[in-house]
Parts: sequence; C-alpha cells; structure tokens
Amino acid sequence: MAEVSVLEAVHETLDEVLAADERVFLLGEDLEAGGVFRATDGLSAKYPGRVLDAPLAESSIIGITIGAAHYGQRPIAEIQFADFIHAGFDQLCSEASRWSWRTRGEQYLPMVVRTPWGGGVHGGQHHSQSIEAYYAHMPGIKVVAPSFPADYRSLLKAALADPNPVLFLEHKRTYRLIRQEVEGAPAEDRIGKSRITRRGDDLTVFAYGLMLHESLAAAEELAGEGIECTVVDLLTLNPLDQDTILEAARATGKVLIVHEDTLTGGLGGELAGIIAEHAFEDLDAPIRRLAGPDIPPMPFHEVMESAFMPDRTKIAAAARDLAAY
Amino acid sequence: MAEVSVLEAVHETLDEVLAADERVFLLGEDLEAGGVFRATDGLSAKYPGRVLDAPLAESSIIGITIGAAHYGQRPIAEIQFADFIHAGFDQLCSEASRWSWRTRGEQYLPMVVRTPWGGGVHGGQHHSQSIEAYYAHMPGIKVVAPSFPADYRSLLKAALADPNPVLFLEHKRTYRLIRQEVEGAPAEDRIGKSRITRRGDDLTVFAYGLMLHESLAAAEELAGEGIECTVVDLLTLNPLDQDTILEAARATGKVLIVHEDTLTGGLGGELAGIIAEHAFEDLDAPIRRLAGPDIPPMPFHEVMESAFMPDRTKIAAAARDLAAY
Amino acid sequence: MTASQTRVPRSSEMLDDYLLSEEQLEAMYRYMLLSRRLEERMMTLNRQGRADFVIAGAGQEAAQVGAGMALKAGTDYAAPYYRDLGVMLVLGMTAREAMLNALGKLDDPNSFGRQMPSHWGSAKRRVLTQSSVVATQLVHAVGVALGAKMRNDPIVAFASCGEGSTSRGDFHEALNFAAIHKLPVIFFVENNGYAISERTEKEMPVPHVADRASAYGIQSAVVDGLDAIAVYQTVRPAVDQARRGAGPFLIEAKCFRMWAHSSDDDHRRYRPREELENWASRDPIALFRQRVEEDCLFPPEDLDAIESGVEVEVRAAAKWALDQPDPSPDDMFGFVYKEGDDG
Amino acid sequence: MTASQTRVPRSSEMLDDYLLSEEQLEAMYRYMLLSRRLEERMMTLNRQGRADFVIAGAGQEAAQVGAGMALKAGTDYAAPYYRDLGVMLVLGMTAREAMLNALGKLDDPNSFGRQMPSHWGSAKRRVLTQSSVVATQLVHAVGVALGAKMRNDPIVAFASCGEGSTSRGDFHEALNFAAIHKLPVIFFVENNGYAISERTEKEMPVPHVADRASAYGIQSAVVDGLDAIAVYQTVRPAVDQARRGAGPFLIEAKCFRMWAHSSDDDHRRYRPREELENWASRDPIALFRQRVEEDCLFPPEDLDAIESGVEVEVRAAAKWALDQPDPSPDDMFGFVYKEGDDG
Ligand SMILES: Cc1ncc(C[n+]2csc(CCOP(=O)(O)OP(=O)(O)O)c2C)c(N)n1
Ligand SMILES: Cc1ncc(C[n+]2csc(CCOP(=O)(O)OP(=O)(O)O)c2C)c(N)n1
Ligand SMILES: [Mg+2]
Ligand SMILES: [Mg+2]
Repeated sequence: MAEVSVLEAVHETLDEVLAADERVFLLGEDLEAGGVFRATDGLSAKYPGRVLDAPLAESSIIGITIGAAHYGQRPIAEIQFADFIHAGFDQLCSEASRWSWRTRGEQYLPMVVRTPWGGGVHGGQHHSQSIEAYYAHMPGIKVVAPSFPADYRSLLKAALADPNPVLFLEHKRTYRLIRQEVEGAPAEDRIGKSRITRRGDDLTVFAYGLMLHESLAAAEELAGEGIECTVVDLLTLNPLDQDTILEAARATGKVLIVHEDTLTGGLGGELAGIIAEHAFEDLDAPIRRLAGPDIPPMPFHEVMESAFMPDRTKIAAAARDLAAY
Repeated sequence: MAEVSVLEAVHETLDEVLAADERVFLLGEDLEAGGVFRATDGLSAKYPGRVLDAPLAESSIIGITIGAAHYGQRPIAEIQFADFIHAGFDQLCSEASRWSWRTRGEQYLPMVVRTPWGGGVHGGQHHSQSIEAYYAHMPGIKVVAPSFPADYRSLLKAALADPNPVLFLEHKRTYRLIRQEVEGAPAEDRIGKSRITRRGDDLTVFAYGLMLHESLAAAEELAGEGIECTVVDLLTLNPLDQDTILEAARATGKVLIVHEDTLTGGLGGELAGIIAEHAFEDLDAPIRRLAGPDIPPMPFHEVMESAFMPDRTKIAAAARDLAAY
Repeated sequence: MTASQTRVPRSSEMLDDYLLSEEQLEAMYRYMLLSRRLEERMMTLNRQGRADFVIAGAGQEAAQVGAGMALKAGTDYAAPYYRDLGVMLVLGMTAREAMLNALGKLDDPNSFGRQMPSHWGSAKRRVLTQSSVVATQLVHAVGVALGAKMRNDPIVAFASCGEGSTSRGDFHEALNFAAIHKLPVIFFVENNGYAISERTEKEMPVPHVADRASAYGIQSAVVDGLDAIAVYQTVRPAVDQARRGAGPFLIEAKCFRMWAHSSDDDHRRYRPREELENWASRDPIALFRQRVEEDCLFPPEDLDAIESGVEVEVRAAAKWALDQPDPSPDDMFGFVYKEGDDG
Repeated sequence: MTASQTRVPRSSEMLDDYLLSEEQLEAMYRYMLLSRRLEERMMTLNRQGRADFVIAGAGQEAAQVGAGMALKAGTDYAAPYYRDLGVMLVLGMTAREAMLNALGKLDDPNSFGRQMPSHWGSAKRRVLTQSSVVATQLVHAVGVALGAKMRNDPIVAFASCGEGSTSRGDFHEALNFAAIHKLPVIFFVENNGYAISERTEKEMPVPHVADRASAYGIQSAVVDGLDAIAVYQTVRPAVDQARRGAGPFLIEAKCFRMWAHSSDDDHRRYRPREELENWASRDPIALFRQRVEEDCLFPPEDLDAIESGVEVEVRAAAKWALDQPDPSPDDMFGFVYKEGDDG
C-alpha cells in the first residue's frame, strides 16, 4: 500500500463523506478552486452544488454552518487559516457551543469546522497561530487535533458523525511532511480519546500536531541515550481524556508538556492543573512545560520562527533535564 | 470618610480622568444616558462631546478605540457586558495585542476596554460570563480584575496611563455590593502586581473579583475553626505576578485556586501550571481548583445559578479538606 | 428611500389574495391582546419579586402578529428576537408556556430555566434557539435557508431584530450571503426608534433600515408597524415570493416601544415625556380594534368576549405556572454535548 | 449605480484645480514603475528561494499611486492593505526599505522581520501597522479620524482594501460609524475582480462596491483604476471634501490583478487564459506612458530615463538589502508591551 500524507488523508475523507451522505456539503473560501492547500481539489466538479465558495466573512461562515446544521444538513466549514477564525469567535462561543445545552438537547448542531493551524511555514502572525486553548475552554465545543494520517481519516469521519460542533484542527506544516502507511495503522475513531503512542519508564511527554512528531523524534533520540519516554498523542483537546492523561502521568511520575502555542494560558496549563490535582502523589518532579514564548505568535523571519517553535532538540534537552531530576 | 462602592469608585475615577486629560474620551453603548449600570452617569453633560454613544457593534467599538489610541487620544471603551466582547475578539487578538510587538514599540495603543463581568445577577448565558482566560492567553494585552473599590480607582488610572491595551474587568455583582472606606486602604497602582491580602499558615487561596470576597469570608470562617489561610488577590491576570504567586504558594505548601469561570481551560490551570513547575518542591498537597462546572456559563434560574457559582461555603469546604490533607 | 427599494406591489388584485378572513382577523386581535396581557402580568410578577427579568414587545404587537401570521407555522423556520412574544404566540406558544418561560421554570420549553426569559426556542415549532447576542440569529436563518435550498424544501426562514442590531457586522454578512445565493429569508426589522437609550440617529446614518437593502440589491419595504393588517399584507407576499425562489426580502416595520427597554431599565432618564404621551393614542391594539369596529367587521361584544377570554387565560396561566416546579441544582447538568450520533 | 451614488463633480473648473503638474506626472510614472520593478525583482528572489513570500500590486499601480498622491504625505494617516506597495512608495518608502521588507530583514522599518512582507506600518509616515486580517484596518482608520475630529486636526484617514474584503462585518461597521459621525475617512477599494480565486459575484450581489455607499448615505465614486490620472482626479477632491468636514467617501477603483494572488498561488487553476491575455494590453503603466506620449507631455527620452533610473535603483536596492543583517533569534523578544508610560 502507498503512504498517505495528512493532506491526502483529509482530501480523500472529504471525498468519501461527500459521496456517502447527500446532506454533507463544504463551505469556505476558495473551496471551488480546490482550496489554498488543495484539500478540496476536484471536489466541486465531482459534487456539484455541494462545495460552496463563501464570501470572505468568517463570522457568517460559522453562523451559516450553524443554521445549516440546525436545519439538518451536515456542513463542513473551512476557515482558510485558523488565524482568521477569530472573527467567528462570537458565533462559536455564544452560539454553537451552547445550542444543545440551552435546549436540553432538543436542538443540536452536527457541524464541523476544519482549519489549518500551526507554525513552521514562514506565515508570520496570521498564518501560524495555535488557537486550541481558546476552544478547549468552551464546554459544548469539541476540539480534535490529530497527528497521523490514519487518525485524520477516522477522526474526521467521527467529527462528521458527531451531533456536536467539532473544531477539526489540521496542522498545516504536517500536510505534506507527515506520511503514513495507513492500512493497519492504529486509528482512533472516538472523539475524546488520547493515545499512548510510545511507552517508556522515565518520563511522559504530552503533545499533539507537529509537536507530537517532534516529541517522538526526541524520544527516539533519547532512547539511544537510555532515557525511555512515554509519549501521549492527545488527539482530542476538548473534552480531554483525563483517564489516559492521568494514567500516563502516573506511569512515570515525570511530565513534560509540549505545545507550540504560547506558554501562558495555553493548553499546557490545564494539563498541568489536572495532573497536579489528581496525580499529585505520583509526581516525582516539577511538571515541565515547553511551549512558544509569550510573544504574539509568530515571528515571520525563519531565524526567529525556529527560535519560537519547540522542536526535537529542545524537547530532548528538556526531557534530559527532567529525567535527571 | 464615607464608604465608596465599586460602582462609585469607577464612576468617580472616570470623572477624574476626563477632567485631568482632554485626550480621554469614553465610547460605548448607552453611555450618554449614563450606561446600563450608571457608571457614566452625568458625565456626558459634564464633558460634552467626550462621552460617545456607539452603535451596537462591538467589533467596531474595539477597532475604533484602537484607531483613536493610535492617533493619540486616550480612549476608554465600554463593552456593555463582557459577554458581548466576543465579536471584538478578532480586533483584540489580531490587532490590539500585537500593535507594539509588530512595530517594535514604534506604534502602541494607550487604550482601555472596561467591561462588567461575572455572575450572580440572574443574567443567564450572556450577562454572567467570565472572559478573563481568553485574554490572559494573549501576550500584549493586559488584564486587570480588581476586587476592592480602592484598587478600582488606582488601577483604572494605571490602566489609562499604560501605553498598552488594558482590559479592565469590573465584577458586576460587586458594583453595589462591595463598599470600602478608601482613604488609607491599600491601593495597588501598578498593573502586574498581586497582593497577599491575608496571611495564614495552613493554605493559600488565589482569587479575584467576587470570588476574592467570598474567599476572604471563607477564611474568616475558617479562622474560627483554627484554619489559617493566606489569601491572594490576583488583581492583574495578564501578565501574572509570578513572584507573588510563587511566594504565597510556597509559604503554605497547599494551594486552592478559586474562580467562577468554568474549570477546564480557566485561569486556574495556568496558575496550577506555574506552581506545579516552579514551587513543586514546596507543595504538600495536590493543587486544588474550585471553579464553575464545565457547562456553558451560566444558568439563569437562581437555583442553578447558585449551584454553578463557587461561594464562601464551597470555598470553606474545599479549604477544610485541603487543610486536612 | 432610494430608488432600488420597492414597496410590495399593492394592486387590488394582489391585495385580494392577501385579504384576511374573519377568523384571521379575530386571531390577530386575540394574539395581540394575549401578548400584551401576558407581558403586563409578567411585569406585575417582576415588581412583586416573583419574576427576575422581563423584556417586552408592548407596542410592537401589530408588527409581530402581522408578520407571524404571514408564515406557515410549523413549516417555516423562525429566528425571532427577544421582544417577539407576539411571533411566538402565533407560532403556537401557549400562555402557560410563556409564563413558564417568564419564571425560568423547569418545564419552560424554550430553555428549561437555563436561559433568561424571552430567549425563544422550540424544535417542534421550528424556532431556533436564541441567545442574547443581537443579530447572530440573522446569520443562522441564512444557514437554514441555504440548507433548505439545497434540499429543494420550500420553506422560508424568518429572522427578526431591532433596528439597532442592524449596526452589527453579522447583519451585513447575513444579507450579503442571502442575496448572493438568493435564499428564502425574510429579514424583519422592528424599528422602535431606540436601542435601549440610543435613538436611531446614533445607530445609523440613513433614515430607514430599508435603505440598507440596496447594498445587497434585494427588495425591501417599509411598513407601518402599528397596523397589523398592513404588516401582514406586506410580509405575506414577500414570504410567498421568497418561497418561490425570488430571494431575500428586507422589511422594516416602524414601531414604538411603549415601555422601558426591560424591567431593569428606567426610560424616563432618556425619553421625553411628550414622546410617550403622543404615542399613547397610537396603541396598535386599540388602533386595530377601532378599525375593525369602524369597518363593522365585528360587533363590539365579540371583541369584548375576546378580551375577557384573554384575561381569564392569562390569569389562569400565571397562577398555574407559579406552581410548577423550579429547576433543582442538578438540572444545570447534561446536554453540554448532545449524546448519540447525529442520525 | 444607484441614484444616491455620485461621481465627483467633473466640471472643467474643478478639474483645473486637480490638474497635475509636470513634476507630478513624472513622479506618478516613476512610482508606478518603481512599484512594478520592485515586485518583479521580489518575485525573482522568491523563485530563487531568497524571499519566502511575495504578494504584489502588479496591475493596480495606477490606482495606488493615483490615490496615494491625493494624500498629504506625512500629514494624512493611511491604513493601506498588502497590495499597496504603490501607496507606500508615494508616502515615502524607499526602494531599499521595500526590499528589506520583502526579505524580512532586521532593519525593515515596517515590522523588523516580525511580520510577513507587505504588512505595512510606519509611525513617521503615519501608516498604521497592518495585519493579514482583511478589513480590520478600515475600522482603525475610522478611529483615527474620530480622534482627529475631536482635536480639530485637519487630517484625512485613508483606508484601502480589496473588493472581497468588503464582505466582512468590519466593512459595514466602519462605514456606518464614519457616516454617523461624518468623519474624514476615504475608503478606497481596489476591485481587481478576485478574492484569491473567487470572482466578485461570489462575494457580493451588486455589480459595484460603490453601490454599498447608499446603505450609509455617503458619497461614492467608481473610477477606472487603470488610469492613474483619473484616480487622482477622483480621490483628490474626495480627500479635500473630507478634510473640510463633508464626511466619508467610498471610492471603488476598477483594477486588474496581473499576477496570481501571491507567490504561493497558481492562478491558472481558476483564471481563463484569455482573461489574462485580454488584459495584457491594458497594463496601467503602459497606458500611462502611451497617454503622456500621445499628449506630448514628455519626450520619450525622459520617460526612458525614468525607466532606466528605476531599474538601476531596484537592482541596487535588492543587492544592498540582501547584504543587510537578518534578525537573530533574540530579536523576537521585546516590545510585547510598550514600556514606560504613555506620555
Ligand atoms: C452584541 C450585543 N451587544 C449588546 C447587547 C445589549 N443590548 C441588549 S438589547 C440592546 C439594544 C437593541 O436595540 P434594537 O436592536 O433596536 O432592539 P430593541 O431592543 O429596540 O427592540 C442592547 C444594546 C446585546 N444584547 N448584544
Ligand atoms: C479575515 C481573513 N480571511 C481570510 C484571509 C485570507 N485571504 C488573504 S487575501 C484574501 C482575498 C482578499 O481579496 P480582496 O479583498 O478582493 O483583495 P485582493 O487580494 O484581491 O486585492 C483572502 C481570502 C485573510 N487574509 N483574512
Ligand atoms: Mg430598537
Ligand atoms: Mg480582489
């Protein structure tokens, strides 16, 4: 079997779900021409009238998706870059996240919002951001951020089958970078589950997206030095899989949390909070966070950009320190 | 000297700063008639042309404030309820927070956005929210949330003197509830400082806004039982006063963080993360968080509303447990 | 009004199609009255400390009931705003339900005590759940209409708001998209001259909300919102046109807010007394009664009977609702996420 | 165009006031050419792997330079958008600075390598720092104008964007506020027919962006964006009017995007070849040269001299800029918050 890239996984899954269910449609900027990352290439010709170019207006892209999902369609919105979702914050926070709760489930929104996030592409402030922490703080929204192509496939389908608004985060740097032989590969199809991707006794690394791959690379390197890491692919960022998180933290007693989002207020704080409350007695060292520094993300010039981003070298260094604690 | 309520403190400070500096003006909904909470009562007559009613459009209220501050005025925007700031998220996150950074300080924004936040007023979903965690995650924005009238006065002035965008959070339940003899009262006038309001050896409680008052009341009650609490009034939520936070955490080794915002992704996670990383060796117990439950905030009916909100009783109970750990 | 704005054609032929039957006129009167009496009772409950919050449509009943009656209840989708008790009654909400809602009771079908009163929602009546954030619902209605158009489902989506709410970006984005895709959406703006304390001139630089339609090349109309029949005769053809694929329609009903913004507001602070006095003679419900009486459509006794019927109903509904269960603390949990798969 | 839209009066008298001097015409040509040659060089650097990203105004130079020259450089405030290299040059940016910006160099005065290229900003030239988020800058310009009006400062705030960007809520909110307060803002829309791959009809239901002015009761104009002189003669009186307190003005320049959206885009995927071929004969710079030559305003040698001067300048600027220092890792720190107090 051929390997599949993250982008191919997304593309073929969109193709499949459009074929499988007439209610599915795509709405976003430049989708008819294939999308700026080519994730919808060829789909508008193949599914006439079901791949819609939206005007350049993110609040309405989200809001119209809400209305169409309420009506009974299965819309998949695309926000061209996660950085531009901010204008839709109100529609997601005030409306989508609460539709079910405020009607005790009588009304609900089977909708997906896909968006490319993350840095490492020389995209500067507005084409590189991590937005997950904002939405991981909204009860009622599910946030999914896979790392491997096989999970992209299964979780995008799960997102579509879910009767709740799902923010589906696609790390843009991995679109073409990460490839996987998907047949036989582990594929999580339940939203809300994290996966222990690698087991080791010395410390536990939590990551997602590009950072998961960097963490695995660091773990590989450290193994050569005799330091064995457990690596957790979080997969779902809201709601968090507290059981797996605690199990993995307890297993080693040393925790390193990695994200490229800025440190303060990032998801790492919540993970640390959960662990420091519920796995305190098993901790053998300070909970360490490795994250983007607290500057407006992200600098453009590649020298500063790579200084901003955590990577395998920085992860390995932090892990070494922690292992030695 | 007469006591002053939080609302009076805000009102008289606005009056003072309007009088002191011609560049200061107020922009927001219904301000000319005095504002829905009466915070601008009489000011439009007293300062003609400097208290402006804005159209009902929050993105532009923030965006125009940005432009006016850039120009050199000293605008103070009011968002009628914090819950309605979400449409201005993009302007705050993508623009205001980065103005200085992306020009290396050549351009900057001496602007203040005031907004009433918090629950306990039967305001339901959209008149009760805690929004601080979103903005505490934005490097470049300062977030201030005082608890006592004297601090409201000094920190509102400090916010106006600050060359950066300051989100000034006024807990609406405390507007008339909390009164203080302000002469001689401690008044923090530096943004970025937290205050240890009470010292005790058994555990440390972190809080802000209404919850600070509830925490102090709980501490009072616990003192009667022989449990002595250190209580920290955070005052500034971004950037956090890491030194004071760590000092207070280390002093007792037991930490209880209280906020009415929903638990997951709330500011408590970040505080726990800081403490679990930098004060780990001094911790004697799990870091405990007491917060609103993970449901879309906040239920309307008072029975559910009070079940949602932490209060002195719940704080005292959690503190007792922690003290006994 | 600019050239691109049109009133709905009013040829006599056309009007014939939209004449109201005796039953409809009766219903119109009944709904308006029911709305008013319910709100009066809610205000009383508020002053008695038994209802936390009231936001009312008093003065706007003719607009609401006239517009609501132009819809196919149970078929068309509605995203009404907080003042639209009149619309909700036409769409089937009962007096009892309205009272449950006003009291935040557990059985309130709108939000089960989870939201503030007047935040409507009903799956079975096709009313989208509403938040307090004004104008977001306009965009949702567009989404509903888009879905329906994709499925060739001949429904219309009705969305209403106040004139102040048209200042928000979401208004622009909603009309823009609906116009590009020629979607069956009726944007119904109840212009009561105020956004809380702000007069219209603080909110917009043009005299009529309907002037905004030209930016989207869509049809618009201005109608006297104190005249329920005129409202119906304006909205109904717009609904029919939209249903036939003619695209969205923006209708502005010139209304009057009789009371303060809400039970938390005191409008004497910002409204001249004469304004309220001048308008008092133009209560839309009284005007309706006067007109049907003058036209001898109903004997006064019939109208009196409606009035006393409504009064009995409202009193009974309030009494009943007060005895219904309040939510318990645990009722706040559940349904954060909808369980199961989407079907 | 609707009735409420007016072209700027074009009486011969009026035109006289806005006739361009020889120096100005020369400058116009020079700026347009400089913009084009700079962008061509940037594209080459991009293909050589030496510039990460280029987003260009090629084809829109006449609109940009014509509009830019209508402003008082250093006095008026500008919030231009990413394509507006032409505006920036008129406002004083040098070829060297443009190259520093394109290369993300430490000394780029726009953002010191912190932002992507073409995200303009200059305190001393009164250019507001720009993000990638389209249309936000329109609101900022309104804020500047509000501040200036409060201080009786006779400046004008100029804000530009593409036609696609007018779909966003911020466009509506900006024009609405500016119109209510009659603020001196020039909203300048460079309509190049595309928002990345989306044609105008996907973005808006009316033929002209200028049609949107009627929703705000403000003046508007449509101008041939390939004709720098016409653009100047349209924008200049609007600027003067605004400066005198007549309120905001919406100007739509009909333009043509000669290249793909950016260096990351391949427009052959969505643009018919003939479209590009048809337009090739309408390069605004060539048109300008043709016109001034036909009118015998300049001997061809003068124009040739300008051309070769620009070429030398661009080559030298690129060479120089490539040798300038890159940021070091630590240059990302600092200025998250402005230090000191506001003064
Ligand atoms: C986005 C947002 N901002 C502010 C408010 C607070 N608020 C509630 S109603 C209202 C005025 C609305 O005026 P209008 O749209 O004219 O409707 P009316 O109440 O007059 O019927 C305001 C400002 C809100 N609900 N939503
Ligand atoms: C809010 C936002 N959404 C999406 C984008 C991505 N994007 C960049 S330019 C562009 C098209 C802009 O089109 P238009 O306004 O016509 O300007 P043009 O590029 O044609 O000059 C888009 C969608 C963005 N920058 N900002
Ligand atoms: Mg109104
Ligand atoms: Mg364009």
